[in-house]
Amino acid sequence: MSKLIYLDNAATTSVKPEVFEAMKPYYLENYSNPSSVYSFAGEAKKAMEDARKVIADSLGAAATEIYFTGGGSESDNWVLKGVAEAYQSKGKHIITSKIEHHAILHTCEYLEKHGYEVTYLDVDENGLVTPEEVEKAIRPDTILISIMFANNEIGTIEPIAEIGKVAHEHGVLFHTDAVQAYAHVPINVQEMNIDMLSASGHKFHGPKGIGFLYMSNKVKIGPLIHGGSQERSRRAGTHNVPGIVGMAKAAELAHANMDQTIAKETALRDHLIERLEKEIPYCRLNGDRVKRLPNNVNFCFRFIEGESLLILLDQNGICASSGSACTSGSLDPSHVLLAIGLPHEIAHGSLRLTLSEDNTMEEMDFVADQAKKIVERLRSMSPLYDDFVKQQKEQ
Amino acid sequence: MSKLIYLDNAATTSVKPEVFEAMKPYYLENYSNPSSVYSFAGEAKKAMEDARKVIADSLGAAATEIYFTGGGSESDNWVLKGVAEAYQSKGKHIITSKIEHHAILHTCEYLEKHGYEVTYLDVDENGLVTPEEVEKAIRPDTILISIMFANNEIGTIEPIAEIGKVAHEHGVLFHTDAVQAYAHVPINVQEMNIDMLSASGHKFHGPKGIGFLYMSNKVKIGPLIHGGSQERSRRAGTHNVPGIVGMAKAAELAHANMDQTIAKETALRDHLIERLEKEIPYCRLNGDRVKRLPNNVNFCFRFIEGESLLILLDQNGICASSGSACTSGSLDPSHVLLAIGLPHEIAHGSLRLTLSEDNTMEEMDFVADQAKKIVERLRSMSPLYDDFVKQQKEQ
Amino acid sequence: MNYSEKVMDHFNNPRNVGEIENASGVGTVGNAKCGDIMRIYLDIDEDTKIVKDCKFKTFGCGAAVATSSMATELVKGKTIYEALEVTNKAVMEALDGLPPVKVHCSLLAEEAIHAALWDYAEKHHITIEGLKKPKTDISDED
Ligand SMILES: Cc1ncc(COP(=O)(O)O)c(C=O)c1O
Ligand SMILES: Cc1ncc(COP(=O)(O)O)c(C=O)c1O
Ligand code: FES
Ligand code: FES
Repeated sequence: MSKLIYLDNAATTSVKPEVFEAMKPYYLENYSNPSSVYSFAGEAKKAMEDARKVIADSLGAAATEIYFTGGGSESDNWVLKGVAEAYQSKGKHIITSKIEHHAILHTCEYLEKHGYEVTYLDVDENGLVTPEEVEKAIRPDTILISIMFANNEIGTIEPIAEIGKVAHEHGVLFHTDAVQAYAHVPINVQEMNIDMLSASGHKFHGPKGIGFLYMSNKVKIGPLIHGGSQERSRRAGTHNVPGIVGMAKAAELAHANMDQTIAKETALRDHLIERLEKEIPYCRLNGDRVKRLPNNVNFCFRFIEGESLLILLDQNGICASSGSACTSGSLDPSHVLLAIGLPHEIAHGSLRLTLSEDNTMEEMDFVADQAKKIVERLRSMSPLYDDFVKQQKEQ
Repeated sequence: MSKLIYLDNAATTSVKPEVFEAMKPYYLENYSNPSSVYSFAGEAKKAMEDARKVIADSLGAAATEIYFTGGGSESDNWVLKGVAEAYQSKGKHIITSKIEHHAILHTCEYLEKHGYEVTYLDVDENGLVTPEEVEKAIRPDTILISIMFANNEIGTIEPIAEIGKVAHEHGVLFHTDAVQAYAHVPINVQEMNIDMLSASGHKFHGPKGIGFLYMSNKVKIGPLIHGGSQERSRRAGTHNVPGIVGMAKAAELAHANMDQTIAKETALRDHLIERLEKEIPYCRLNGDRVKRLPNNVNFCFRFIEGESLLILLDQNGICASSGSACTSGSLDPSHVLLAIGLPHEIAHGSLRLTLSEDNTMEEMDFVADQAKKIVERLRSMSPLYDDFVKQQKEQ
Repeated sequence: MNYSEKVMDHFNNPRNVGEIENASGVGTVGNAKCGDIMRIYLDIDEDTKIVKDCKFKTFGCGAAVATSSMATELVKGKTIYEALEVTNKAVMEALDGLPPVKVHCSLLAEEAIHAALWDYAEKHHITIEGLKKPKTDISDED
């Protein structure tokens, strides 16, 4: 098998050819700065405002509620720091969950050093936050609830509309990090009671280095990046027009075909899950079986370690991950797997396979075959497996 | 004249075809996330580290001192807020100038609201900050001096090496916003005593939405964007690989041809300046005549207003600006022109023409011809000009 | 992956994987921080004190597997006193180096050998000069 099988779409996605074509003229021809006044800049400006409308429409929002940023991490940082600063006279308490992305968690830790208090909600064994737990955590000084739409490791989709409802009943702002969910599953900010939502272009076949923050007109926060008067003076910096146009094209394509994509991905996902569960003993599917991103498969295989598994998959042309890409430098086990209650040694053996509509059933079968062989091989080398087998015999 | 004459290269530049070609494979083929562990991601990672090296070399810095950001504004914000926070135990005083870009000035205002004190140095009539003034402003609690390398409106190049020397003699960190200077004029961070330097890709024929911060290894500041462990845990967010590769390609091209480009631009610039000065009465060249970016022309024409001038130039296919693009939404006269001592009514009539090596002498002549006609026409409509002519006659 | 060719070779074709029945000494060490565990079996000649055979089992990253493999190669044929000299540095050098975050993995190999030697010494009521009682968790070291 010489073709690459890319199963790390939660880390990043390929840029669709149509997206690339849409961006192209804004590099080479209409390269102007959309803030300029001459007519040449009008084309770039119009393309940018059309893009804003596309994204706003996809969420049921107004165009004036979409702010372009440099990516999901920037959007997350902006929300947390912006709300913390703007609403501190109301209070200094923030509610989030233990399984958020580090762009949320590390920003919360930063705020804790600056006198804010953060409640990190537990999740159940499938990674679900409950609206009841959220409600219990709300205090008079709570200024923000930030719960991710879908988890980037285990794919669990949170009960966002219900959490938003609870937030609003208590007059608290509600943000959701939808970096993994936007353009993958339907989202409506009105119906789901969302005040702010972060997204990142490269997670849905758009370009890297561009994202957006949806922010309801009722939210009043200052910029994270001060300077020029772009984005109605709330996010400075020359507009990344090709990036904006590309991201909107990707959003448009995703929303036009969302039903089919979800159906296709779900079929691929479920086939892969079924084969792995059936054919590899001592494994565990992580994340909720039903409330789950259509493209996420996440397993723990007992007695083996994640990196070795990844190297061997890689040698067979399979791109996969263990934990998330941005923490690959670290030795710590995934905070998400620990939060759903896995012990350390099991949390170390996780495998995340995140599909796209470009994958095929044959690929799923090849991956299942390979995973089976590799897990067997690694177990035959594992002292933990030895001990386990001996214990079993003794009983 | 149907061809566009683009003279707003200080607002943004066209992406060079070679730059676009360099980026292309990282959109369509090697789209991986460089933080991933499989070998497919190795290509993207290598491209990124090669890019870092190119940029480091161009400045006489080490590769570990280059941090990729989302642009010049982000770099500026990061430096100011990062140093303010990390060095507050030493003091809360910052020195900058009155003619900085808003990415610096508005961030300083933000810091002033948070208990920091900022000294905004005056400049002379050519926009020059003097090392002596900088030295006089240094106090025991001064933690940062931030002076731009070259001004984005009037093109004046500041005595950076000398200011850096003063900073270091007093043990104060020195940052320069080199967004307009980097890849346009030679810069060596060692020789020029620069601790931190901001740059933005799209100002030198690279892509928009990508920039970098050079930060000497001796500087220890926290991130502006918290999250994943990218950029050695100092700037979170999935790497914008195509942007990084494109920016480095643009930097490489610019540095390979810098002498010729400077010679060519200087010739174009001086020809245009000469014709405008000679043929249009009551005009004033803004900015230093010698210590000046090779691509900057900035004039005030008395008795006329900037916007009308721009519209008429635009109708003749000439893209120019008055003040900077990012303040085009505002009605205030340029803070830079006020700082060099121009009265309000003159500051309103400025014209900035910023060239690139792609411009020609014919274009300069065409622009001079048109500007002359347009200024005459607008003056014939101007009550101020009427009054002035009458006064002249009376004397 | 930033591994040298030698590391990849030992990872893909690990030498001496397995266990030794009735081994003269067995050592198991782990690093609680990264969760990895290594077990080394030694078959030692009673008279010559030469390591006749050495096998391992490892639950760990690519570097852990490769260092286990290399360590067993280095120890084989040496006396128990010479085996003490097989440090993590020696293992790393033999593998043409490891990425900085992976240096601790090679410590696991050194410690596992020491643990197996200690086990042998205890069983045979001898002392091996220079051998300290090994830790079962080496994570406090890095
Ligand atoms: C001197 C200077 N600093 C900072 C910036 C901000 O750069 P960017 O718009 O790429 O964020 C600009 C240009 O807009 C500039 O000219
Ligand atoms: C849930 C979630 N939030 C935030 C981010 C950060 O997005 P980016 O890396 O594009 O800044 C990611 C992806 O890395 C993510 O999966
Ligand atoms: S009259 Fe138009 S801006 Fe003042
Ligand atoms: S990461 Fe722990 S042994 Fe390699």
